[in-house]
Amino acid sequence: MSELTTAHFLFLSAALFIIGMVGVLTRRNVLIIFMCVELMLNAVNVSFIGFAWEQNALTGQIFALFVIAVAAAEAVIGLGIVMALSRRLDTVDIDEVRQLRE
Amino acid sequence: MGLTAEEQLQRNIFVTSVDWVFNWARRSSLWWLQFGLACCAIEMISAAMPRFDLAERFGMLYRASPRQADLMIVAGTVTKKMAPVVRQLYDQMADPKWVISMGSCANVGGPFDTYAVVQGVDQVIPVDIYVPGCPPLPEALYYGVLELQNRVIRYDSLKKKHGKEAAEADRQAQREAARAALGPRR
Amino acid sequence: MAIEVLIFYLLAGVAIAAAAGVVLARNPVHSAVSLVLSFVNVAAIYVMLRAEFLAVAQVIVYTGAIIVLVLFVLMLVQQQDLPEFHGGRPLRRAVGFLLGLVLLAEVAAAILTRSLRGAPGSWPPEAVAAVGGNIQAIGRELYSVYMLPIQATALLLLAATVGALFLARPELIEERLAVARRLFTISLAHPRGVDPLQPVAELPGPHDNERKPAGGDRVLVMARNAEEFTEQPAWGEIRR
Amino acid sequence: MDWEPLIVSYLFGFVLLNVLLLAMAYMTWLERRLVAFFQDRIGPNRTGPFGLLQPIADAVKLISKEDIVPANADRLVFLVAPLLSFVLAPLGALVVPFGDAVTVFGRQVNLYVIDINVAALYFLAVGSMGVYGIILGGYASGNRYSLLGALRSTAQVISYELVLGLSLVGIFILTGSLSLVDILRVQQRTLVLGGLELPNWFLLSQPLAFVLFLIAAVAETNRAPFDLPEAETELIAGYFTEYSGFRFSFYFLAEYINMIVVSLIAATLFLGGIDGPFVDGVWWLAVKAFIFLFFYVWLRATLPRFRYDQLMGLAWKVLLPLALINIGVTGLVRLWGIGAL
Repeated sequence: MSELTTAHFLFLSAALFIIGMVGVLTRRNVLIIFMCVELMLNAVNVSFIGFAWEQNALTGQIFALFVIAVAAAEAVIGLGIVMALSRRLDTVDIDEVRQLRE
Repeated sequence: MGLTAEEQLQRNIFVTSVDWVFNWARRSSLWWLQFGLACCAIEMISAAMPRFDLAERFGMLYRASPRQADLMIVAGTVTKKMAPVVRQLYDQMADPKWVISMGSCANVGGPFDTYAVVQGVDQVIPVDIYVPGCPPLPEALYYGVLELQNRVIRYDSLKKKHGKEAAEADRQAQREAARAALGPRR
Repeated sequence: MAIEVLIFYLLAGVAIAAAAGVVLARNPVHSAVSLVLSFVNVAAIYVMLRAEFLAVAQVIVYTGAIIVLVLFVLMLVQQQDLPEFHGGRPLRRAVGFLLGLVLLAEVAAAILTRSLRGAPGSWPPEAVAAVGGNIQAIGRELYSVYMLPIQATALLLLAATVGALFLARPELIEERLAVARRLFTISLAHPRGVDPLQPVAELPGPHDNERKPAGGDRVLVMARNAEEFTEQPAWGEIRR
Repeated sequence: MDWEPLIVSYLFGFVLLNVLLLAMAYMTWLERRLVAFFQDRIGPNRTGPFGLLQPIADAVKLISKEDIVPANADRLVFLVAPLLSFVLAPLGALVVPFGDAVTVFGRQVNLYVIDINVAALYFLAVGSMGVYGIILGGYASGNRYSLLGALRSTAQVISYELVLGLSLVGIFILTGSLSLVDILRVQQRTLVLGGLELPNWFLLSQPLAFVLFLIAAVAETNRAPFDLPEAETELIAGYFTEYSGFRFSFYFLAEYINMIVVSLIAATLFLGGIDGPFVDGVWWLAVKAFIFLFFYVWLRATLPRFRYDQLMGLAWKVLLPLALINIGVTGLVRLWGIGAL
């Protein structure tokens, strides 16, 4: 382990992704779930760029760029939904939202 | 002279010169709280306006937040309803802090010897300088600020270090001296 | 150990710790701050991976826009009681952490046994330097090979903007449409003058014109013919 | 690994930071004097000759004041937020080129800290990070006024960040590079316009972008007339209402350093930086940055504060479309081969 290899970046990516996933599974606040989704998208970006670095290609970087663009779109819509939710139901707890549906 | 060992220790050259620098800085940038109660406030404002330029020339700025102010100019009648607010604003200011009581109403209650008016703001907060007048001219406030600067340069931050009681006692002594200088109350 | 590896461990360690902070913090604002820390560290790692443009884009888009928006929304919804992490549902927490551990083990196994296939790409560092740098290389690639995807992304962003507008203020759209309709309708005799944003007033009924003006009123009366005009001047006293 | 350029960069950055701090101190003095003259007053003149010791007195006093943490504050965030603001403020100046390479002790030393090929974007990124000090400080104070100031600041900075970035795109199109050193080199050429020899400053080829940048930069640094986050008539002191002593001074420092950094960047991007008549050099940059700083003070002394909806409307309905039009026109000009600019 005396120099950087792709395994380093893949482990970082995996760790970030799994932390984000655990957050989505365990937390109840919609905004924190949203942040965890961003974390997962970011983890995917790390592995894209790591592969691009290993393979001397730009494809990974360009896909990461697209992921960032999609994340921005998702942020806009997601936060709009959160605002509408908190205005209509006065809560940002996803469990309560589900109970109201039933 | 008759100094005790502790006093001599306090008055060594280093401590006094550092103190002097701090006090000079405090004197030169007395930021005052934007706070007026009655007609005296108009004179206070005009003291800050171009003709007198009290505020900026001595490095005084007005701050709207009490947290960033050093000087509170109580300009006007302090009613009993306003007294808690005045006290709270004074408590919110960060140490070291000074108070100028401006005008007869703030000094002794002025013409309003009634159930609704606090007879002197020094019943609520400690006052350093009393500016007489009804309302005082801007020149009078000007003179009060200069007197306060002379007092600030003598501010003993070591007394503050000895605890809140010592600081409060110091303030009380200053208040008594000011009261004595003001003469008997009516 | 090379200095790069040390720097990488530092950055990655902080990034992972901050990511854990996102999940574990009770206060959502603390979560957002940890997320910012994590993203900035990941951006620094991008710089190590010769992706300077991505690093800056990450900082601008994620930390500069998305997390700021999240904080904005957090402060707007802060009034209600936010759901607590440590209140109830221990089963789900346990299952979540367990699933995370299982997935971590699987992915670790996959990474450690993976082998590289396929030819290396066409942008070695020398080629990137030859066109002027990372940003120029990305530009060349993006606007030649990936022309269609970037158009699609642009459309996606546009759709997201419109969607957000609908989500935020559904009634606003109708208002705007009404205003636009009025703006593009040319009216020679607009009752409220030239300001199109004012609501259209009721047109005066026929009896308003026939109302007899009291003496001394300065009223505007349309004349039907010349005689009437001399009798009743448009502006001024009414002579009787 | 070659350590020498790294150490030289660090040393230069250290010197730069100190120069910025000194400039910031005297910027406060200058602002108070200038605003006083604009308002027919005298301004600080009692502290030292011409009041020149005033910034030092202010700094010493603020250091010696009590440091209050409110009872219902979010303590950790409250303590860290001003530091964040202060640390991020001077980072933008790292990419400003202060001149060509000079030889010191027989060594070639570049007069900039770093030359990265995404320098302009880096400046924008640091600027967008700077808003965190404001948001977190306002949130952590546990005070309504602070929270409102933070909310206003968030919306304002996001909107104007966009305009700031888009106003620079025209320059990127014309130079084909995002490095400030490259942009400076392009501006050091001579523009021949019908027999008239002009410096190739982007002020001449991008006047609309210059105006947009100027407006957006004033809003980005939260200065009058866009100082809604700290509007003292409505919000006491906005996001730093609860800050006292040296933590307040960090916000103060950050605001003025931001102004100076934005002025330096604007001078480099639009006014040709170190390029000037007679001898090129850092003094031209200083003169141009001073013009911008004077403009800031002038605006503050002249214009009343915007209403909040006017502020947002200006950004989204006027400045943003203008910036897009500017990009479109510049792109077309570049495409049709009048690329000599």
